[in-house]
Amino acid sequence: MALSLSSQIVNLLAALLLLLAFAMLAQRRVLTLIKLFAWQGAALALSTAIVAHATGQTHLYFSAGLTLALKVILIPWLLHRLIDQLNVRWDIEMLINIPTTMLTGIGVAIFAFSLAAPISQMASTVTRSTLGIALASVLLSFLMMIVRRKAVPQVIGFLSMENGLFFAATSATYGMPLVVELGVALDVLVGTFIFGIFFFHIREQFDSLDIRHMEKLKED
Amino acid sequence: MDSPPSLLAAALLAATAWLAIGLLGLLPAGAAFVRRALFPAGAAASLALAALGAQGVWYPASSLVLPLGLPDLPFHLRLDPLAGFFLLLLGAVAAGVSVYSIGYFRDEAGARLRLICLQYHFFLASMAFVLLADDAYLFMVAWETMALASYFLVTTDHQRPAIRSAGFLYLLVAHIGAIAVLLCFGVMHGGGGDYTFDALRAAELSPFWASVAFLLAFFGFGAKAGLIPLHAWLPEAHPAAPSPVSALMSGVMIKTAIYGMVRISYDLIGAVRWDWGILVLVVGAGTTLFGVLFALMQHDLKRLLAYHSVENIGIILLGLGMSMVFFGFGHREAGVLGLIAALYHTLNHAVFKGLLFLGAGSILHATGLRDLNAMGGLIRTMPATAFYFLVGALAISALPPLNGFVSEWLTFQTALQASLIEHGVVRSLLPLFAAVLALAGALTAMCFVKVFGVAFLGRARHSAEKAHGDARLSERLGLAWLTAGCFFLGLFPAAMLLMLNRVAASLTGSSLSAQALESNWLWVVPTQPMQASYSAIIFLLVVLAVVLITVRLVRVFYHGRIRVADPWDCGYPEQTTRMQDTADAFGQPIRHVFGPLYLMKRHLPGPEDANPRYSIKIEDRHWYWLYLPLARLVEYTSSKIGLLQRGRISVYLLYSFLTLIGLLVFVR
Amino acid sequence: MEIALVLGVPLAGAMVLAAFGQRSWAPEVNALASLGTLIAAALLTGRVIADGPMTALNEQVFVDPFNVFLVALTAFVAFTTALFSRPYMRTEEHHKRVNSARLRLYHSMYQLFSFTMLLTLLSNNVGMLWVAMEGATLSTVLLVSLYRTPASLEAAWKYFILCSVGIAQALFGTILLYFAAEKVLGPGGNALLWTHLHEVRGELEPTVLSLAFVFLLVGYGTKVGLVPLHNWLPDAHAEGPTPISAVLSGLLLNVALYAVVRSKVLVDGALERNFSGGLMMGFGLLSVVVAAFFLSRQKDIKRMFAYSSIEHMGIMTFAFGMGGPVAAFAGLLHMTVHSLTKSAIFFTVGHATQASGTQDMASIRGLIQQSPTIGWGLALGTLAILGMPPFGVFTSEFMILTTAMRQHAWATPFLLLALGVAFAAIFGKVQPMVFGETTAQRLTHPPALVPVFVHLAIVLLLGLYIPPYLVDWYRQAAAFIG
Amino acid sequence: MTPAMASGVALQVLQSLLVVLVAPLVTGWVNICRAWLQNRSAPSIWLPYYTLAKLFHKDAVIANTASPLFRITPYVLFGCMWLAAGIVPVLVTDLPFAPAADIIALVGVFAVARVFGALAAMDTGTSFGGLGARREMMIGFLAEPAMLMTLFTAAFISDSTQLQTIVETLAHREFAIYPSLAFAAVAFLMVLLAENARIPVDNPTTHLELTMIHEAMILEYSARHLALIEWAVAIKLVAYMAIGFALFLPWGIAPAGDWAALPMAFAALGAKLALAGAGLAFLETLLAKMRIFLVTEFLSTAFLLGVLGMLIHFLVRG
Repeated sequence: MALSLSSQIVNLLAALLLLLAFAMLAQRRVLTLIKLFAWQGAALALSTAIVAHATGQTHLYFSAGLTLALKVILIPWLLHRLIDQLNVRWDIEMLINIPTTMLTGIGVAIFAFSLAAPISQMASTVTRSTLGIALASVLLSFLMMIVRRKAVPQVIGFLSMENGLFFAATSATYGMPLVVELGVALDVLVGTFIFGIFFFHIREQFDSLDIRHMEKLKED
Repeated sequence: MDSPPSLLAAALLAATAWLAIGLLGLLPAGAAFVRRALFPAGAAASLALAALGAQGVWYPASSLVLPLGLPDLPFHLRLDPLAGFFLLLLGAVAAGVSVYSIGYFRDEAGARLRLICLQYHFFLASMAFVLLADDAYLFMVAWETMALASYFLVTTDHQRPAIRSAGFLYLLVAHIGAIAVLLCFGVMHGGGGDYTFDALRAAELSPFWASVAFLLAFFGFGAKAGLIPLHAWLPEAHPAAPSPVSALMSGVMIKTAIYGMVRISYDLIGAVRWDWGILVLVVGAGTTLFGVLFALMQHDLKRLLAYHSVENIGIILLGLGMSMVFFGFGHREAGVLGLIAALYHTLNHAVFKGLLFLGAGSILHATGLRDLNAMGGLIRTMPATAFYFLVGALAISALPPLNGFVSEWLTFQTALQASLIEHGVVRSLLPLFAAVLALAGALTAMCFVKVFGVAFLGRARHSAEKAHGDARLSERLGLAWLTAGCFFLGLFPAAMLLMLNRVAASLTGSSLSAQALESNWLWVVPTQPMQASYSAIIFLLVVLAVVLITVRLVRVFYHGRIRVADPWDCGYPEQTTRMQDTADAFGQPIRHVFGPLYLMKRHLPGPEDANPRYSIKIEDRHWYWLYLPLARLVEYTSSKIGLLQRGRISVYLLYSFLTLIGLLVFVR
Repeated sequence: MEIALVLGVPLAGAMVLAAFGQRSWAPEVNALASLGTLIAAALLTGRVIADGPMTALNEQVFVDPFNVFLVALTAFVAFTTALFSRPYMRTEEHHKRVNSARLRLYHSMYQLFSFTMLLTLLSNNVGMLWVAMEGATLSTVLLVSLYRTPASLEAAWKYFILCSVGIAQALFGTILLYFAAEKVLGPGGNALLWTHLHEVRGELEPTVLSLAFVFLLVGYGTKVGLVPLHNWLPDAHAEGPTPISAVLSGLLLNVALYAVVRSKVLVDGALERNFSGGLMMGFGLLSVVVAAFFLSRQKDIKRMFAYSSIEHMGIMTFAFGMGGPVAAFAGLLHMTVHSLTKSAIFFTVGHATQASGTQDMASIRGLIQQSPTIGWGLALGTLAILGMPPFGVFTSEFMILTTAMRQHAWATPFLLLALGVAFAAIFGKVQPMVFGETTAQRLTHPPALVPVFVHLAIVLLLGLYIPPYLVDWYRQAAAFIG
Repeated sequence: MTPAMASGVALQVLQSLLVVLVAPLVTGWVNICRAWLQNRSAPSIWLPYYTLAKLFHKDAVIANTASPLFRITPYVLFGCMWLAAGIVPVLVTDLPFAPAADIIALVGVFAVARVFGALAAMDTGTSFGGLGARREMMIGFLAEPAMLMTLFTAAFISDSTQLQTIVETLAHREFAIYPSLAFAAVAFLMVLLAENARIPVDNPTTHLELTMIHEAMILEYSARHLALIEWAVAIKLVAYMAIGFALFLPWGIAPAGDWAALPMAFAALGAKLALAGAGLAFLETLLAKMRIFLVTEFLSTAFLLGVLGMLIHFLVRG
C-alpha cells in the first residue's frame, strides 16, 4: 500500500520533472531558468528521498541530501553570484524559435517513452515507468543545450541533464553504489567551478558570454 | 661445391654487409674514410652477391627463416633461380656504380657524404631483400624501404624546389603502387593460410580473382616501373638524384618491378592467361613509343636517359607480354623464349643504362652541364668518357654486335613465332608489336646520334670549355666495368641463354627446344638452326677482318698524306658554334611527324631580333588529363567535407544528438 | 601494493606540485614523479606477468593483461612527455607565454591527469571508470586553455562542453548497464564490478545492453574522437601546449578506446550477433575516411596531426570492431605504436613551432638545416605514422588490412583510399617543412630529443621484431578482448 | 675441313669479292641509263672506277675540328656494306657465314653504317653536317622498320629469318601469288629508293643545300675517305638490289654445293642487275624530287605497306 502510494508520488514528481524540463526549454529569462533548475533539483531530491524511504535503501538518503545540497542550494547560488558579478541579466536568444523547439521537444519525449517502454516492462522497481521520463528529460536538456546561444544557459542545460541522469539512476535502479554517486557528485561540483572560471575568462576575452564569438576555430 | 642453403646464407650475409657498411657511414670519420674504405667495401659485397646470384641460378631453390618479423609470420628468405638472376643483375651493376662513386663523390662534404653512404647502402640492401623475400610482409618491408632510401637519395639536393616536388611525386606514386601490391597479396591470399609465398602459391584462385590479383600487381609494379600513365615521376626523380644513384634507380630499381611482375604472375599465381599478355603488350607498346618520343624532345641529358628507361621498360614488357600470350595458348617453348628475351633485356638495360647514367655523371662533374645544348666537342677534353659513352649509346640503340641487339633480336624472334597461334586476331596482333619494337629501335638510334653528336662531337658551344679534364681513375674503372658488361653480354649470348633458360624452366617447368639448348657457345639458336641463328663473335670477327683488310689495302695503294684545314664554310665566312644543330633542332623532324602527341610551347625570335633565341617547351599531356584532375578531385571532396566543421558548437552538439538518436532508432 | 604506488605517486606529485609548481625545479619534480609512476608500473607489470590477473582494494581496482599493458604504456609516455615538457615549458616561459601561476597549474594538473588516466585504466568499477574519465576531462580542460588566448579558450570550451555532454551519455549507458546487471547480481556494489559483470555477461538482458552500448559508444566515442563526435579534438590539440597535445593524442584517446572496448566485451557476451563490432567498424571506417580528407586542407601543423590521430583511432576502432585474435592483436599493437609515434611527432612539432615561432605550416621551412635532429625526427616520425615500413605502424596496418581483406573485403578499398589520401596530404605538407632553406632560429633551451628517438627506435624495433614476451602479452590481451 | 665446307667458303669469298668489285659498275650502268633516258650523251660505264682511282690518289683534307671518329667512319661504312654483301645470297645460297647474321642482323648492319655516318657528319661541327645527319636519321627511323616489316613478311611465309632459307623456300616451291609479298615488294622498293638516296627522296647528283641529305653528310670528306664512302654507297645499292632479288625474284640462285648451276646463276644475276639498274634509272627520270617533309609521309606509307603485307599474310592464311 505504502509502496503504491510512494510510487504514485514518485510518478507525480517524475511528471513534474518532465514539466520543468519543458519549462526550461521554453524559458527566456536566465534568472527564472536558474530557479527552474533549482526546482528540478528539489523534485529530484524529494523523489530520491521517497524512494529511499519506500525501499529502505539508506544510502539513497545520502544521495538525496547530496542532491539537495548541490543542485538546490549550492549550484544555483553560485550561478546567481556569477550572474551578478558578470552582470548578464539579459534575455536569452534562441537559435530556433520557441514553438519549433517545443514541438521538437515533444517529439523527442515521445521517442524516449517508446524507447524506454520495453525496458520498463522488465524493471523490478516500484518506479520503473519513470525511466522513460528520465531519458526524456536527459534528451530535452540536450536539446536545450543545442538551441541556447549563451554560455550560462548551456551550462544549466548540462546540469539539468545531470539531474535527468540522477533521476534515471534512482528511478530505474534505486541509485548507483554510493562511491559512484559521490564520485559523480564531485565531478559535477568541480565541473561547475571550472565552468565558473571559464565564464570569467570568456568574459574578459570576448566581453560577452555569447558563444557565437567562439566560432573562429573551423575548417575554411 | 657448397650446398644451396649456405649459398642463401652467404647472400644474406652480403646483403647485411651492405647494411653494416651503411651504418659505418654514420661514424664521425672523414669523407676520405667513407670514399676510400666504405664504397670499395660495398663494391666487394656487390661482386660477392653477383657471384652468389650466378651460382644460385644453377642450384635448386633453398629457403631460410629468420627469427624476425611478425610473431606468426617471421621473415622467410628464398634463393631460387629467378632471384639469383636478379641478384646477379643487382650485384653486377652495383659493383660498377660503387667503384664509380669513389671518384664521383670526391668533393662532397663529410656530413653529407656520410648520409649519402648510409642511404646508398640501405638502398642496395633493401633491393637485395626484395629479391630474397619469400613472404608478403618481408617483401613489403623491403619494397617500401627501397622506396624510402631512394627517396632520400633523390632529395639529396633538397634546397632546390624542383627536386623537392620531384621527390614528393616519386614517393607518393611509389606508396600508392605499394598499396596496390599489398592489396594484390591480399587477393591472392584469398582466405586460409598465412602470407608466405608458399601459401600464396598453394592458394587456389578462380580465374576472376587471379585476373584481379594480376591487374593489381601490374598496376602496383607498373607504378614503380614507370609504365604510362604512371610514368610521370620517373623523368623527374631519376635525374634529380646524384648520378650514381640515378644509375642504380634506372638500372636496377625499376627492374625490381619487373621481378615483381614475373614473380607474381608466373610463380605465385601460376596459370598465366593470354588476355593478360595482350594488356601487357598494349601498355608496353604505348610505354615504348611514348618513352622514346619524349626522350627525343629532351635536351637535359639525364632527363633524356630517364625517358629511355621508360622506353626500355616498355620493350621488356613487349617480351613479357608475348611470353604470356604464348603460355596462355599453351605454346610453352615460344613462351619461354619470350620470357628469356624479356629477362635478357632487363639485364642488358641495367648494364647500358647504368653505363650511360655514369657517363652523364662524369660529364656533369667535369663541365657542370646537364643541358646538351650547352655541350659540344667533349670528345677532345674527355676522350675516355666519350668512348665508354659511345659504347653505351650503340648498345642501347640495339646495334650489333652489342648486347642491346641480342635481346631485341630475341624479342623479334618471339614475335616471329606468331604463326603458332590459332586465334586469328591475336596471331596478327603480335607482328604489330614487333613493328612497334622496330620503330622504337630506330628512334632510339636517332636519339643517341643526337646525344653523342651534340654532346661529344662538333665544336664546343659556349660554356663547355671549362671542362677540367677527363673522368677520374675510379670513375673510369666503373665505366669500364659496365662497358665490358655490354661487350660480354653482346658477344656471348649463348651462355646467358642457357642461364635464362634455367631460370624460365624453374618458373614455368618448360624450356627451350632441344636444338636451341645443344647449340654451342658460339651460336644463338632460339628455336631451330633452320629458322634463325646469330653469332655475335663471328659477326664481330668478320667486321673487324673486313675493316682491317680495307685499311691495309688503302695503305698499300696510297701514300697517306693528310692536310689539316678549317672545315669548309660553304662560303659563309663567319661560322659560329651556334650554327651547329642543337638537341632541339635534332628533334625537329620528330616534332613535325608526331606533333599532335606533344604539348608544345614554342617561342620564335622576331625578324629584327638583336639576339635571336629559339626556345621550345614540351609538356606531357598526362598531367592535364590524369594527375591534375585527380588532385582537384581530392581538393574538391575535402572542401566539401570541410563544411562539416564550421566552428559552431551548437551544430557540433546537434551532430552528437543526431548520432545518438540515429543509433537508438537503429537499435530498436 | 604496486597498484597503490601506481595510483599514489602521481596523486602525491599532483599535491606537491600544486604547492610548489611555480618553482624553478618544478619540471624536474614533475619528471621525477612520472619516473616514479613508470617504475611502479614496471613493477606492477612484472607482477602481473608473474602471477596473472589480480584485484585489490576490495575489488575496486583490478589488473589484467589488457589494462596493465596500457598502464605501462601510459606511464612510459607520460614520463617521456614530462622529460620533453621541461625544456618546452621553460622556453614558453622565456617567451612570456605562461606565467609562474599557470606553470603551477600546469604541473599539478599534468600529474592529476596521469593519475586520472591510470585510475580509469585500473578501476574495476564501471562507475568509477566513468568518474575517472570525467576527471581526466576536467583536469585537462584548464590545460588546453593555459595560454588564455581567445582561440585556446574557445577550444577549451568546446572540449569541455562536448566531452561533458558526451560522457553524460556514457553515464546513462552505465546506469542501464547497472540496471541490467542488478537483476543478475542483485543490488549493491558488485553489480558494477567489471570482473563480476564479465562472469555473468552471458545472462545480461540483451535489449538493455544494446541500448547501453549505444550510449556508452556515443559517450566514450566522443572522447575517442570518432567522426562525427570528433569536433573538439583538433581544436583542443592545436591550441593547448604541445606536451598536452602529445598526451591527449598519445594516451587519453587510448584510454577512452579502452573503455569502449571494455563495454564491447560485455555486450558481445550478451548479444549473439556481432552488433557492437558492426557499430565500431562503421564508426572506425567513417573516421578514417573523413579524417583523411580533412588532412589535406590543414594549415596548422598541430591541427593536422590531430586529424591524423582521429584517422588512427578510426583504424584501431575498426580493428577492435572486427574482433578475432589477429585483429585485436593488431589493434593493441597499433595502440602502442601510434601513441609512441604520435607523441614523438608532437615533441618534434613542439620544438619546431618554438624554433620558427609559428604553427602555420606555410612559414615553417628547412628544419633540417637549423637542427638536423628536429628535422630528421619530424621526417622519420611522419613517415612512420604514415605507415611506411620498416616502422611498426606498418606492421599493425599490414595485419589489420590483411585481416580486413579476409573478413570484410568491402572495407579495404575505403581504408586504402584513406591511407593514400592521408599520405599525399601529410607528406606533401611535412616535406617542405623539413627540407629547403630554413626560417627557424636557435632555441633558448636545448631541445629534449632523446625521447623522440627513443620512441622512434622502439617503433622501428616493433616493425622488425616483436619480443616474444610482448607477443604473448598482446596475445593474452587479445584473447581476452576476443 | 670437309669439301662441302671448303666449297662453301670458296663461294662465300667469291661472292663477296664479286659484289664489291661489280658495285661501281652497276652505279655506272644506272648513270648511263639515266643519261639515255634524258637524251644526254652517256658517260663511260667505267666512270665510277676512274673517280675512285682519282680520289685514292689525292691528299686527304681533314677538318681541324674533326675527331678520330671522323677518320674511322669510312672504313666502318665500307666494312659494313661488304659484310652485307657477304650475307645476302646473290649467287649461291649455302654461304657458311650467312647463319651468323639473319635478316634482323642485316638490318642491324645497315643501321650501324647509318649511325656512324651520321656521327661523322656531326663531328666537324658545321651546320651542314648536322643538317645532313638529322635528315639521314629522319629517313632512317622510318625506313629501317619498313625494311624490317617487308623482311618479316617473307620470314613469315618461309617461317625463318635466314635469308638462305627464305630463298630456298621461295625459289624451290611451285609458283604461287602471295598478295602479302606484293605489298612487301612495293614497300621494299620505296625503302630502296630512300636508303640509297635516290630520287624522289634525295638526289645523288645535286649539292643544293636545301634538299641534299646524303651529300650534306659527306661534305667534309675528301680523297680516300670519300672514295671509300662512294664505294660503300655503290655496294649498298647492289646489296639492296640483291635483297630484292632474294625476296621477290629468287630464281636462278645456285642451290647448295651445286657448282654446275653457277654459270646459270651468273647469267641470272647479270640480267637482274641490268634490269634493276635500268628500272631504277627509269623511275628516277619519271619521278621528281619531293619536299623534305613529304619524305616522312612517303616512308610512313612504306612502313604501313610493310605492316599491311604482314597482316594480309595472316588474314589470308587464317
